[in-house]
Amino acid sequence: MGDCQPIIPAVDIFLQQIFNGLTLGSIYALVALGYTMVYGIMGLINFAHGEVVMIGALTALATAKALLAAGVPPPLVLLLALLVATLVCMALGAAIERVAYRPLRNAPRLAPLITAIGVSIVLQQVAMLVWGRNYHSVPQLLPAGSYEILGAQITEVQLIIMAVAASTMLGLMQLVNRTRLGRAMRATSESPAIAALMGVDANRIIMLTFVIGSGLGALAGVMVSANYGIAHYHMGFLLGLKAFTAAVLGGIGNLAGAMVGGLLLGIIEALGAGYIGDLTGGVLGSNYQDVFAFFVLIVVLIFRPSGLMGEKVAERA
Amino acid sequence: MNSLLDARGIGKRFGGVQALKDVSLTIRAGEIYGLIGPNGAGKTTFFNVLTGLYAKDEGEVVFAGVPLKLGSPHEVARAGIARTFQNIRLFANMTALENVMVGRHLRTKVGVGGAVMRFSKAREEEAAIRRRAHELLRYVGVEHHAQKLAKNLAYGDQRRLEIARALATEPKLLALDEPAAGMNATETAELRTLIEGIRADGVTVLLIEHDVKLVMGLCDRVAVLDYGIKIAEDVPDVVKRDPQVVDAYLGAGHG
Amino acid sequence: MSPRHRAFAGTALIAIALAVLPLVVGNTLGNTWVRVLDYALLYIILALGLNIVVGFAGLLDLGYIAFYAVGAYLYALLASPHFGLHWPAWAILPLGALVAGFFGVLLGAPTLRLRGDYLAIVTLGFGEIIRIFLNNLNQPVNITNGPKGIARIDAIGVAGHPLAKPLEAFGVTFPGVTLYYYLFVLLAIAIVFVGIRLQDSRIGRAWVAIREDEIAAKACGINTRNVKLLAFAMGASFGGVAGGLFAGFQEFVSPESFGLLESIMVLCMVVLGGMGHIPGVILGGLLLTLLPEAFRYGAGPLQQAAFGRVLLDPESLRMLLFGIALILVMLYRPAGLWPEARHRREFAEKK
Amino acid sequence: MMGCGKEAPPPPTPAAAPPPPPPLVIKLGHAAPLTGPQAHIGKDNENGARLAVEDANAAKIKFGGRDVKFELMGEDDQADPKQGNLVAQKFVDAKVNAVIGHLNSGTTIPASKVYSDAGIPQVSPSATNPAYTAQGFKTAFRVMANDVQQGKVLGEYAVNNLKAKTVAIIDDKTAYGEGLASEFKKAATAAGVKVVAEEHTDDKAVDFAAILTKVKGKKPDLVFYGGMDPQAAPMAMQMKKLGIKARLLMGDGGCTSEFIKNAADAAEGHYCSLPGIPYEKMPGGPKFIERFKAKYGDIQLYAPYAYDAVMVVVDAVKRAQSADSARILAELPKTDYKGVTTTITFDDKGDIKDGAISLYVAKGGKWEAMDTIGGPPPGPAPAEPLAGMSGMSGMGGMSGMTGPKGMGGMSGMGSMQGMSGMAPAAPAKPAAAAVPAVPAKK
Amino acid sequence: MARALLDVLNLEVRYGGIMAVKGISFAVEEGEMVCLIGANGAGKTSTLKALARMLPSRGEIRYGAERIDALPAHALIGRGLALVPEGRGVFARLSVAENLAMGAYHRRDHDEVAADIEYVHALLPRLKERARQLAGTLSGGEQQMLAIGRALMGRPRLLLLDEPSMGLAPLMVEKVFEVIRTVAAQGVTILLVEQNARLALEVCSRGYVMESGRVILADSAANLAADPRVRHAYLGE
Ligand SMILES: Nc1ncnc2c1ncn2[C@@H]1O[C@H](COP(=O)(O)OP(=O)(O)OP(=O)(O)O)[C@@H](O)[C@H]1O
Ligand SMILES: Nc1ncnc2c1ncn2[C@@H]1O[C@H](COP(=O)(O)OP(=O)(O)OP(=O)(O)O)[C@@H](O)[C@H]1O
Ligand SMILES: [Mg+2]
Ligand SMILES: [Mg+2]
Repeated sequence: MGDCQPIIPAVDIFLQQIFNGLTLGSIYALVALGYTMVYGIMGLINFAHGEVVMIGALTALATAKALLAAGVPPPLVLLLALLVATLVCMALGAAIERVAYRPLRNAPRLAPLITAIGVSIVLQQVAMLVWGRNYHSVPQLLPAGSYEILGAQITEVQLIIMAVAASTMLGLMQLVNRTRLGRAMRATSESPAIAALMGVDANRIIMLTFVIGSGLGALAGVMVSANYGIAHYHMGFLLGLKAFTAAVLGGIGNLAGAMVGGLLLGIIEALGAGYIGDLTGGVLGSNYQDVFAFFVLIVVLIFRPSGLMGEKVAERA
Repeated sequence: MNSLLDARGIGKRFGGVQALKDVSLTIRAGEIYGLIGPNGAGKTTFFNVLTGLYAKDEGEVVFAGVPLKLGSPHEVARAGIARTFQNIRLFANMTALENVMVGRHLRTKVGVGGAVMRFSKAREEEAAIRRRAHELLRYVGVEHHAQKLAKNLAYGDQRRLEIARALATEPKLLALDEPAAGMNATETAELRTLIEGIRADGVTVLLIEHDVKLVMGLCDRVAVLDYGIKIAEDVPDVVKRDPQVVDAYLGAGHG
Repeated sequence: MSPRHRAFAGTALIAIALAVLPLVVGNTLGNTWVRVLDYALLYIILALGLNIVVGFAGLLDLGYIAFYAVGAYLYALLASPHFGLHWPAWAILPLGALVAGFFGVLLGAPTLRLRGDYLAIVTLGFGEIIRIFLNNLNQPVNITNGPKGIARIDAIGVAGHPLAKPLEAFGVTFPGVTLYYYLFVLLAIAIVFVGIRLQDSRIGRAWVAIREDEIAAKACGINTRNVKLLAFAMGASFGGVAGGLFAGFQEFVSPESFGLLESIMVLCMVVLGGMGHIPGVILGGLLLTLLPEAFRYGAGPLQQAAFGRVLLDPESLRMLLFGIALILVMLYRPAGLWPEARHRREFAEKK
Repeated sequence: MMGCGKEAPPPPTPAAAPPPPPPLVIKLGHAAPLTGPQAHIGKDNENGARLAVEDANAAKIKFGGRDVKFELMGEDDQADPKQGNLVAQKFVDAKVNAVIGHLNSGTTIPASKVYSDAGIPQVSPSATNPAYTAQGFKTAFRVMANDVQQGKVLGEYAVNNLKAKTVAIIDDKTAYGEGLASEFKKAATAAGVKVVAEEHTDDKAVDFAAILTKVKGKKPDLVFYGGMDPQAAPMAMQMKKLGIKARLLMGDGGCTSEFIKNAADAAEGHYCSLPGIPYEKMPGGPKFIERFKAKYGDIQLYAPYAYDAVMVVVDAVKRAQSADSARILAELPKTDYKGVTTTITFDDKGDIKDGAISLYVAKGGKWEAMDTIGGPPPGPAPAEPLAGMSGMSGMGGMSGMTGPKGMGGMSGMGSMQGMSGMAPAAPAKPAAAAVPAVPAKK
Repeated sequence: MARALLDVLNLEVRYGGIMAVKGISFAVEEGEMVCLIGANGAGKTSTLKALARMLPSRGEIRYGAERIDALPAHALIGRGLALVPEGRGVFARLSVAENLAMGAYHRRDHDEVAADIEYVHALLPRLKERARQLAGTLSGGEQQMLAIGRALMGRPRLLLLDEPSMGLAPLMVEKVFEVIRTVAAQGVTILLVEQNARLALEVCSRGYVMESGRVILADSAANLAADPRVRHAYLGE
């Protein structure tokens, strides 16, 4: 009797859960954008993207530590670390594309999936050799303040992450849908051979897409590690998986979909963890958070087989 | 004359495009029925609705006396309608022979148990499938390519193969979507012989084609679609002279 | 020799080789390698099951391991002190196939309309859901014993002899791992047989047709829904059998054995070996189980020999080499190590 | 930078004139995950074991004139039960004389069957699932308190010492985390605490905002976490961000320097427990830490237990005067060994007897020992100190016993016993660890 | 004598072991309109693809003063060589307008591009009507028009057309050929592959006949149309 909890959630807690979900969702979205970018052009699940994010985070961390030790002022450190990480990840993306994907452009569909898994294993092991097996704490470079809204806390880091995710998405949409380069990307995604007839150097475009996607990975890595204050060579895998799920939920290949899917997944997870227990009278708990998330995913896909924002397949019989 | 297919008030729209509007037509058993019209008139869409690949918006089809279950392609095929595709859709990585053997799926029934245990019945059925497939390949004239992968056949041979695969389902009505596209006059003439033979074997034919000479020479009756509406239906000689048809489709050159 | 005789002699030779293999391996390389072979056989059975779904029917399934889990837990629950049930393996294994097959349909039914990567992610989610349930169904009622797993599972018994116990026969002692090897080989052969027969049948052709062009397959009168569900069910039931064998062999199951990485590994076996091609898939399963073990033995000593000291952690090097191997194989043999050669088969038959 | 853990074996001592007989090699297997998310803890275990093997070799043990040489065979079980069994089989094939490991209960339990069948003694430094020793295998031992022992102490401590009236319990749904949490819950509710929330996460998660928010809404006095530091550290940080005032109480999984390092100022004030007695109070403790640090860097978690596990085997080998597994196995139950974590004796199941459990609080950027509950007192240094440790004998016993400066701790009965140098009488039940109002002073 | 705009010497194309084009030679003069006819599988498409560098080949391909057989496909449109591929190859998920824009991808003269769009719209009004529709949902004929329109957007000097009449309604065939004639009249050189041999020989000045990978006849269009072999094999008489 004393255990009786009000079913109507307290406003501050509910709002807090929404903030939690939005933050998590923005992180998923940021990573999902990288997936969707590459998928949109190549129809390839770049399984290694999660690891690129991880490399981005650890590179930025290493750079930041070195610079801080050298006495560089923190705001500059942040910029430089981000810059170095982005460059490293871009180079990495280019290398991955060149070595592991380009030779398989015309191979059976699952072949690049396997190389992607291979690349992902290699990156993890290399990261483990370079940065060791330990968890690393991330110095506070982003502003550390926080605000209280109706009893719920939101940190500046969280606000920054949401802003970065949203503006990245808008920027990418602009790029893909409005520019000549974007058009070439979409044309290449359908048929590199025909695009070549139009004068598009498909290799260049694909490489560029990869480089942009990987650069985004670095950005995502920095944001993630800043938010959680921790980085590790294994951090990319699960994050990548969740982000990929988000991308599919939103409609893979669709940039706005990545954002919507990410945010939705984040909020589902937060509300799921927060309220499943109360809603089921304690039978299910936060341990079923992922079940809940995947369940939503399955239901969404049953009714919208190409995701929330996914375009209808323009194929004709 | 008894009608084999009776389509009534078929309508289909794609977003803003009304691809078919209240299209009704009747095909009699044993005839070759032509469906012509300008590009984008809705001919292929009609096929797609008829064979269940697109969900219809309005209308119904009675086939061989029973209402056709639109929206369910395999049941349409079971009822006896087979088709070819405007952009050839073969099983690219299967051999020509296997393509036709797949066509026999519908009329055979060995299940998992039979397939694994290879009872004599299953073996006989498999042999019969193979025999029939070879016959059909010979019938359309590509038996010498039986073991080639479908994707490696020349365009014209792919079209014939598609017809053989369709025939393998033992259709009452064979619907051909531009079978002569990409063929030269000589090949088209051969195709004409083939289609006539198919009809002679008792299969009714529904033909979409832009080769006016072929259509007018081959078909018993012709319907004309324009912007999703049936604007004419009659024997070729009448249709050919219909001013509306000349205007919309044939152009002055064919009058 | 007539072709018939030759085929018979060939079969006999393979049979003898398979029978002698664990004895030779056990006595030269050690029982570890026999155990590795046991696992390889389990993976081969799994890969053959997944091959039906991915290789034949072209449906990308990333949650395949869930069926393995279903089979394994079914065995664990029905033959362990956990519920005090001790059913014989021969009752549980077929039941496992059935239940897993049912789960296959359960997964397949709602996902029929999905294509390619959407299907992949839904199956992945399904696999995770099963794992999460296994991990959590110890509350409020303890069904699976949660993360602690189920221990002291009964070993599989043949003719009253639990295979875990060494057996003296013909003056030789067969250790448990070897006995299991024989059981697994027999079952793997049965499953290969089923696979080959199915592939070469009306149903196998329908699967390939769907893989090649679903719309055309429909227009040919194939009930794609049923045929796809059949693929899911068949593949799943193979997985269920493998799971039961695993539980009996390992005598312990816990949810961590059924994670996403396992699904991915099995998929790698199928693709790397040669999708849709049974010998290729067997090769893939064998290689991907043996390779990491070989690296485990080789990584340290090889470095020692090459550089005079161990430069890189053998464990990281092992995984590193594994990753590189995956990439290289795919780069040089994009269709797999031993791909399907459909026309070759057809030609051979014609002669 | 290469993270290379292996050292060339120590160069053989320049031989004296008569060619010595070839040394008797005793092979010890060590299994832990060396790849994957737990690799850092696995490697830590292996390093602890390596240090022990070096020390054992440096002690120049001889049987009947023959040098005894210990060799460690380190294998990666990837925290996967299947790999665990493979590794076990490999040890059996390699005829190792004893096994140290595995790290996780999920690998330890299935592998224990393999060792039991082969008659090879197994000492796990870190598997805490009670089921491990409950299978009835004569070969299974562990040098760490199991979940029941630890959970019980923690539960009672939460009530009696931390004065919690309401707690929220979070676990990571692993065999370890959930096992500990459920034992904690049992003990805490028995002691009268109300559990206001039970939440779960997993051992790969980094985002706990949702469950912490829920916990926040329930306003517990204390939050118990059953899990490892990779989750605990971000959890502490997120608690701080969310403005949760309650403290964390964790088991050994969170009781690491990594937690403090990674959670930084968010670590302050949280509690954790480690089986055994604070290292600095054990005779070999400080020296061990120092030497380990010099060689491998910070201790991650269980390295001292792995060290002790090896030493327990070495000790049994010495007593058995044999490399034979069966003889070692016969000696192991008689173990009474003063390790770096605690004094180790086994009960008839193979569990550590009366395992002492110490509680720590994060203060000023490090874990400070507060109380030690239960367990035998750390006696004087071993009568026959191992050569590698000889330097420590001087600082044995009491010197390590001075209470932590500035701390109000040292209140547990166990430690009081220890301080008064009493014989290891019947250990005080942790429940009896009544809290003296005034900190005991020497 | 004016140098040929396109000069092909001993062109060979292989698919694995099969040789689809077996060492053919031919030339197209600047401003000329030449057709290539032949049965199914004769190797016409393979030839055009090789010219556009979509397939590896052996032998010499000279275009203007340059050898182009070592260039990548995307380098050709900038030199004025455009191909309307068999099966149209429109970008299905791009709108009609975007497809046209892709045709002018290599161009930087934005004002003239805009003018060319007007020109193409005037030529093929259906494309204007459907400017925002996804090209993948156009009917077959509409797609063919789009493919031609898109090639025109590249302002080609040499236009390779692979069966432009395939799938077109009669009125539309007339229209497309009218467009081709108009384009040719403006000085664009055209190499036309066409199954409708009658029509092809009507519009072109010269023609080559291919069979099983070889050129078996080369003559003026009028002579070819009168040749009994051609009449029998390709004109259905
Ligand atoms: N899946 C679709 N989505 C949107 N519009 C479509 C779709 N399929 C067809 N259409 C439109 O419907 C109209 C009719 O197309 P349909 O393919 O039936 O024409 P058709 O008569 O076969 O033409 P053609 O002779 O060129 O093949 C066209 O305007 C086409 O753009
Ligand atoms: N990708 C390929 N792989 C193997 N063989 C091919 C391939 N493409 C074409 N061929 C073969 O090359 C030969 C020439 O084909 P091509 O497409 O060039 O002929 P075509 O003259 O354009 O015929 P059509 O009038 O049917 O378009 C044919 O025999 C064909 O089967
Ligand atoms: Mg059409
Ligand atoms: Mg062609």
